[in-house]
Amino acid sequence: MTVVLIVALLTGAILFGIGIYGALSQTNLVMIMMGVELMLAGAMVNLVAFWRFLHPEAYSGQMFVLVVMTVMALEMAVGFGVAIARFRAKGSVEMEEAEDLKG
Amino acid sequence: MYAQAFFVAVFGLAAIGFGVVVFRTSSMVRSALALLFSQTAVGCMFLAMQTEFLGVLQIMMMATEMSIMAIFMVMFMMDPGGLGGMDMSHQKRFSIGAGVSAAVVAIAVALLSDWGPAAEQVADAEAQTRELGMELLGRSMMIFETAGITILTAMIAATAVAIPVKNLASKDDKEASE
Amino acid sequence: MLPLVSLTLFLPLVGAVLILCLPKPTARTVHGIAIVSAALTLVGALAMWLQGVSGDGFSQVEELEWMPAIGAAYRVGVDGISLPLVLLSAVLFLVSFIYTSSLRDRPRAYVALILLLETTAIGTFTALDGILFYVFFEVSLVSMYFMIAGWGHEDRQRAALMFFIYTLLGSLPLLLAILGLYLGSPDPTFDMRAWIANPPLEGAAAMWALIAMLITFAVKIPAIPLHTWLPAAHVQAPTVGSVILAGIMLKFGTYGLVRFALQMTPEAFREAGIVVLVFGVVSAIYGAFAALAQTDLKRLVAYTSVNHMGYVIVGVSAAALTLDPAVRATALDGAVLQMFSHGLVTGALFFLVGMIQERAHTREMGEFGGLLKTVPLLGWSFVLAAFASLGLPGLAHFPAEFQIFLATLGTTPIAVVVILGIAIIAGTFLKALRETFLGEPRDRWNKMPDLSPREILAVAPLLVLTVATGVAPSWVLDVIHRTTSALVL
Amino acid sequence: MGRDLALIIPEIAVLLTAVGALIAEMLRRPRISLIIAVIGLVVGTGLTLRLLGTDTTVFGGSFRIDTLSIWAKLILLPATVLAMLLARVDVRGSAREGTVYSLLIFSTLGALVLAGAGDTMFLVLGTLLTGLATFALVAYPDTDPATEAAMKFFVFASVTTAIMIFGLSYWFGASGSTLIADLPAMDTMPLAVILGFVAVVVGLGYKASLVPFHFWAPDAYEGAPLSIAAYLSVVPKIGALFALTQVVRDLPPETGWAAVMAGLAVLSMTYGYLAALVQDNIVRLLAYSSIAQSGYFLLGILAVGSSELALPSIILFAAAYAAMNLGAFAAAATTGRTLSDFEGLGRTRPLMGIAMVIFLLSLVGIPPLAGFVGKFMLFGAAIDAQFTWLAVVAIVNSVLSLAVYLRIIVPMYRAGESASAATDPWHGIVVITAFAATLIIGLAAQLFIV
Amino acid sequence: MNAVLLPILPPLIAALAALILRRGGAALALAGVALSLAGSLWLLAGVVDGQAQPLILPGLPDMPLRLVAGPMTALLSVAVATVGTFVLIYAVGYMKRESGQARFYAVMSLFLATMQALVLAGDWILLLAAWELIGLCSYLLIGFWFQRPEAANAASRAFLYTRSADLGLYVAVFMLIGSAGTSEIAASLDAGVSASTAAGLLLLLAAMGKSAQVPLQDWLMRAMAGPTPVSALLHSATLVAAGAILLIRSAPLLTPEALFAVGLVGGITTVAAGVIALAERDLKRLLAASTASQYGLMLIAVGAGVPLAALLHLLAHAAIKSSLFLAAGDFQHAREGTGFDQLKGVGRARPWAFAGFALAALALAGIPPLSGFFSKDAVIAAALSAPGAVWLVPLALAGTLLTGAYMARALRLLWRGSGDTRPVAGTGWMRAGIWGLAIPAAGLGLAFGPLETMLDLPAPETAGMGAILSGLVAALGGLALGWLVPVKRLLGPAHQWAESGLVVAGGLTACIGRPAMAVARRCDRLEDHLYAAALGVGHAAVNLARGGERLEQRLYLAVLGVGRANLAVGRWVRGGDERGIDGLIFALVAGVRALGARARTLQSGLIHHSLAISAVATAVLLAILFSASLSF
Repeated sequence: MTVVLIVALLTGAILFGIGIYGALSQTNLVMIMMGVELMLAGAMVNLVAFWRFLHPEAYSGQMFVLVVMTVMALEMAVGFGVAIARFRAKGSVEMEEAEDLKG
Repeated sequence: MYAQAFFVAVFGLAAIGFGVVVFRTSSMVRSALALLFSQTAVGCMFLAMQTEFLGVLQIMMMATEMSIMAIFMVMFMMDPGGLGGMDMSHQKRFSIGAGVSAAVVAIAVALLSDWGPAAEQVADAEAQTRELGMELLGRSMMIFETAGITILTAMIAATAVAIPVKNLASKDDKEASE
Repeated sequence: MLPLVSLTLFLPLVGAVLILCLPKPTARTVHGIAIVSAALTLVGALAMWLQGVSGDGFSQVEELEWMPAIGAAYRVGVDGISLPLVLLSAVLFLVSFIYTSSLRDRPRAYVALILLLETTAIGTFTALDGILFYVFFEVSLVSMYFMIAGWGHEDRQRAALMFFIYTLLGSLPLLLAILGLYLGSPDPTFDMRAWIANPPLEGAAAMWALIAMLITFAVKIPAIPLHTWLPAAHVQAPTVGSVILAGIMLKFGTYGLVRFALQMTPEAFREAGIVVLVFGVVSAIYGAFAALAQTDLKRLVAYTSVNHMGYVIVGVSAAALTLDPAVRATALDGAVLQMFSHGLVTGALFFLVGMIQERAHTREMGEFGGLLKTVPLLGWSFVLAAFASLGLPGLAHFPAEFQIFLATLGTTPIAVVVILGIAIIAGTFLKALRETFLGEPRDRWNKMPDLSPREILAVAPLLVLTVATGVAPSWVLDVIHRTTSALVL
Repeated sequence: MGRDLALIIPEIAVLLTAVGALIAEMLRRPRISLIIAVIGLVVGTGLTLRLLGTDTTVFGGSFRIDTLSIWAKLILLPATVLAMLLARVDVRGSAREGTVYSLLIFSTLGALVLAGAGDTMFLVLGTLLTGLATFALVAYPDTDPATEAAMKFFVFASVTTAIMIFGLSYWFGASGSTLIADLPAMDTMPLAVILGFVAVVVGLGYKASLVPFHFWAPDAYEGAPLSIAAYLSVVPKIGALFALTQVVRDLPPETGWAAVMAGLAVLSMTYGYLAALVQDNIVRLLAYSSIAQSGYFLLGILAVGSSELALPSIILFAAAYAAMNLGAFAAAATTGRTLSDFEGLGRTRPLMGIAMVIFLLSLVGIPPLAGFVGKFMLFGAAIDAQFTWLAVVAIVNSVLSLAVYLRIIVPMYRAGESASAATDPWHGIVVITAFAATLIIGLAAQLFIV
Repeated sequence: MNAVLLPILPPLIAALAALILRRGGAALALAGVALSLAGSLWLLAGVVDGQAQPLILPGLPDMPLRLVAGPMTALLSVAVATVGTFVLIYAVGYMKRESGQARFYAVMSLFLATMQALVLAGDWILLLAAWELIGLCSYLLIGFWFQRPEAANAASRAFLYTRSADLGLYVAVFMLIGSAGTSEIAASLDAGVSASTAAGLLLLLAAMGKSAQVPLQDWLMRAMAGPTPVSALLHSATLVAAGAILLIRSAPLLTPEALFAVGLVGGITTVAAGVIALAERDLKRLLAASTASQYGLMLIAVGAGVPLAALLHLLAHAAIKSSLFLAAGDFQHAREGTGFDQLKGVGRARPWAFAGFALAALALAGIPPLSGFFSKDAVIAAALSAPGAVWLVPLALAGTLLTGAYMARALRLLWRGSGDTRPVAGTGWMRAGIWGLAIPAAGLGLAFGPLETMLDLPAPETAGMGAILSGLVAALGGLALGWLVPVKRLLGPAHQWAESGLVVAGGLTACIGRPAMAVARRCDRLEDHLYAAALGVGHAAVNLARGGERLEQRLYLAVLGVGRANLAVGRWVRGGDERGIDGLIFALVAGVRALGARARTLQSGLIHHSLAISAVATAVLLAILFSASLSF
């Protein structure tokens, strides 16, 4: 157990917290997506730190980072697709304006 | 060792700082840029932790991604320049609480767990890349392929949503008018 | 060797499917098919009767693999407790079809529902597998719901819903109990024979299972205070619905009480027997009093069912409480015979009330008078059925109630106060007879037609069997006794 | 490697089918696309049959070929075919009809990956794969409600997936492996395990629409085309629940995961039925009912490891659920979207009425229908795992559910003219198939118990 | 074919045949009863020397039905058959102009058959069955003219009274079977152990119902609404006799305490019913009251421990009372009624009937050498020998005195006055019936000696002159009083009370019937309340749910809401009755729906709200799991 691991984990956790804050507080779809990006970044930091300092022999850790990157990119891509469709239908991607379906 | 700790801490602070900035500007373009810096700082952390392949990949991918994001900002915001001071957030207090508690929980777990002895040395970059390749095409081949399929799906899906649909069955017109 | 039990069990279903498959059949065809399949079912039941039971466990068992992985199988068979009920079902359904053969309002669905109901009724009595039993037990509920909801009287939707929710709510605890029995058996199986041979639960688990079963069966029987669905359902149900509901479906509860509660958790039942006994006594007396106060003939008959079923509860709990095998046999003989008799007698009574209602469009006793003069056949049939219901010797209820009371006195002497019920029921029926059939005939009803041949065919077999059971109960009792005397708890 | 590939032939077949359908679409031949899709899925199902009884893993333990994953294919592939036939009615003649089919298949592939997950990465990728395709499907009509639904769905999905990934990173740290099977090795670090487990519950719970991660479901179902709602309520949900099963199988019991499952089960069942009770929109009603039904799955899942009945009950109920839920949606598709549309259905279209009644009664759990056998086994599993109280709660909820479904059944037999939305022969086929399956699964439950 | 069935089967077959053929009822019934008489005589001849084998019929498991012909049962069988034969002969004339003949003769035959079964029963179950069936037959016969409300009421009342009292027999039989382990009567008797006092008292209760002992005498008077042959049969050898027969047969089982109770009930009844008879203003009702009084005498004899005396009096009474009734029926036809105002002087116009009546009346009063003299003498002798003689003897003598008085009163009434009458059809048949019974009524006393030896029962020890003299004095005194002194003076202030049937506290109807109906109505109302209460619960739930909704809005409104909920519950409970059909279930569904409405408000449609809830739930989950794991 080293200081570096702790520092990295702290960074990961704080990034994740900021991401959560963003995802919960933002009204704009794209901003929410940014929050999600930050959450994932936190996870990646964790993964790399765990790999480097605890399990350097387990390359599935690195693999996982690759997967998370893919997730980031793909969610971004489809998210933008959804945003475009929404924008076309409603003229805005504000979450506050998406409350027709409820109950 | 200490050097490593220093760099990790510096880049970590940078990532956190830019992360905070993302939600503190009133311009989306600035947010996107801040996010880009944050992600780059994360990439630098990877490098500092001797994970060069992933670090480089991260920096490159994020650069692309964030530029796309910036373009979208311009598309979807009435206020691309970010001049007005409008607030784009809600339930702020709760969100801050949620973010802080999430971080606290994660930190607590990180600190309270007994992670065991740390590895002193890791393979050099070349060996790492080779090992990662072995992992990719060996045990994790199916994962890798699935990731590929997912990318394909994402492409189809993104296109499918993004391009407008015409002449759908009349039933949905009724729904639209509801 | 023909698989008699299965044949009998599924013949009505075949009839139902046939009716549903025919393209646009006439009402005559529909009723014809129904009567023929019910008659064949009766033939099957009679054949089963001729085969008889061995007394030791179940006879005529038929078994087919179903879900061997969890120990569930298609298992059917009969013993002295179920065989009379099978015969009763076959008879009652046949006469129900005869009675209903004049129906012209959506006969296809109606008849198909009743045929389905017949299969489930016989299935409930013959099932030897926990799951199979529950399946039949529940499906009967659905068909009855649609019968009441589709063909009942004024307020049918509400009554049907009440019936459905009440009894479904009631039957779910049984599911838990069945699961408990299943998981409690050393070698998990749904074979009811195994559960009977080695009751799988003991101690608190058995008591919980027993309580769950008692709730289920108390709703079905129905026992105080879970009986409130009964009058509503009966009043709103079509005549045949009432006949089947009272004649057969109430027996599901009492049959379950014997088959499950008594045979599968005997120790717990012995411990709790006195409580059950009290419920039985209260049910019987309360039902009798409630009947006495009724002015609506159908409600009156419905409440007498609460009374008669109360006696069955008393009999079964006496059987659980006693340590003397002879007394237990007597108690169970009485209880089972009471189920059989009640089916015949109450079936006949509901038919007759239905006929009166069809003619007069009212069931208020106060509006009648002197009907014995106007419609002698109907009137005398009612008199006979009423006296049978109040337990007159020579008619079906007497030997049953006699044995129940005898065993009760031998077990818990104080519980014999339940016998007051027969005096109250006598008062009830005498009052009903006096107001409806005796006295000055009223001009309003002068034109009332007497029984038609169809109606005679529907009622006469029940009355004949009532007398036969009363005069020479041994033809039924022999079968019952063979099993009950060999019963080991 | 060759052996491994041979064992995932069904998945490969499904993938090829998706690609085939896509190619046909590119050639502007939507009919052929549909035909390829249906044939491919049927072939995939057939190929799976060969594997029955296998219990092994492939690719270094990352993917499991076991009862769950095999049955997932046998249940989900036919279910996808039925959903596709329903979707055919919704999208026929529109642009990119074939895309819908191929997206459906891709999504199903994601569910299959989830159901066989032996590696936490598969949890992530499976969730993503099903999710990405279904966002597009929900948004497909391009209307205000549809895009609103897709947007909510997307936001919910991405946030929960991110939480799951973050938690999984701790699992990696604790066990040094991404394999689920290595989880028992990390009982020295209970906190990390718990954090990861809660994250997985969030991520898969959203996909399975368990309360309190269900919020997207009613909105998405309502906004999406009915066929897609039917699909969403069956395929991704079953995939996620199977994945949850795969996870808890290897989880050390000290984490108290069984109690968590029990709690979620109570919440889902109760909340789902309570909310369904006040819905007048049939799609939302069915959405809430499917939320409640997810709760029933948990009864089986929490018994994994402590009861022999657990796996069979989950599989059996999944099959039953797929049949009856698809049937109910299909019947609703022919009738209308509000409760009042159902008035008099039983009189004007008796056969459709009977079918709907059967589906709904099966959802209640009336024997001998499929739903009964499934629930029966689930209760048995829960009792066997010493969760008798939960079985009691579930049974009380069944009563509640009766009230929910009777709200549809009762008006069906009241006088009134039921609205008849575009009835299509495909609807009929789907209804009949689901009807037969509901009956057969109930009677031939043995087939599902392995 | 066992001979025991001979008395039973022919009437039974006749009954069925009459029902099925629906004509020729009279001939069939006569043939049946004649064969029955022959059969019973044959039986009697067979048992004079030895015990006949019991006939075992299938019955309940381990409890077969038994018929047995012993000296006593055969004798009773003969008595029943004889009375039945002559009553039926009489009925041919009496019923000539009535409709429903087939029903009448069928039920009469059935009545006789079941009575035969009762007297010949060899086990308790058959006895009980026959006991109940004669109740049914009497219901059908008393209610023969069911269109007349008073007949319908009388029939219902008779059946209900006797059936309620029969519960005693039920329980007693259960106790006897329980203690002896078998249902055979002989076994119970042979066991030598006496049944408990409780069982004895229960038997007494049953007998009191059937034999119309005080306080259950009311139904018998009303039962006069039936045709006269029915009354004759009912009072002499069948229904009412069954009670006495039961006690005579079970006398060996009774404990001294029970015996004393039997004697006391008999004594009280003989006086009370005698007083009622004296005050009656209707001939048939007078005879009915007299029946109760005479059975009281028999109970005295049983209670004194000398069932033989009771049996003898039963036989004598059977002949006497049936001929009295038959004669009364003759008068009834002549004057179209039996009220005293209508019957004045009818005796002069119908001399044959009057002669028979007078003969029987004197026999009943106990004038030697008529049969009643001997039997009454035996009863008094028995009373004298009894342990409780202090009580029983005065009562028995008073009963005798009263018998003389009311018979004299009846004779005087029938003889005095003008003799007009209208022609009566079927007089010949009726005359044959009357005289066929009057002759044995007169001469049966001569056969008592041989009968005593045949029956081999203990006779009273002190059959001395004291008994004979006191009895004779009482009888003659009674006759004189009845003839000479107007009844009002005789009874004094008790007259009015006696005329109303000595009803205490409103009679049995008021004591039992009305409370029973009240309980029934209470039960019925309870049924309504069950619904209403359920409804109240459900709606309280609804209101609570509503209250909860307000609670979320504002706290003080919630307080108000609870208040309103209470008010609403109150309203619901009050208004529960008219909305009673709404059951618990509907109300509960409504309540749950309200909860559901609360649940849906969670679903605001705003995704950040949803996410927030999910986040909180996740936090809660984590907190629970962490605290659980840390506390490990």
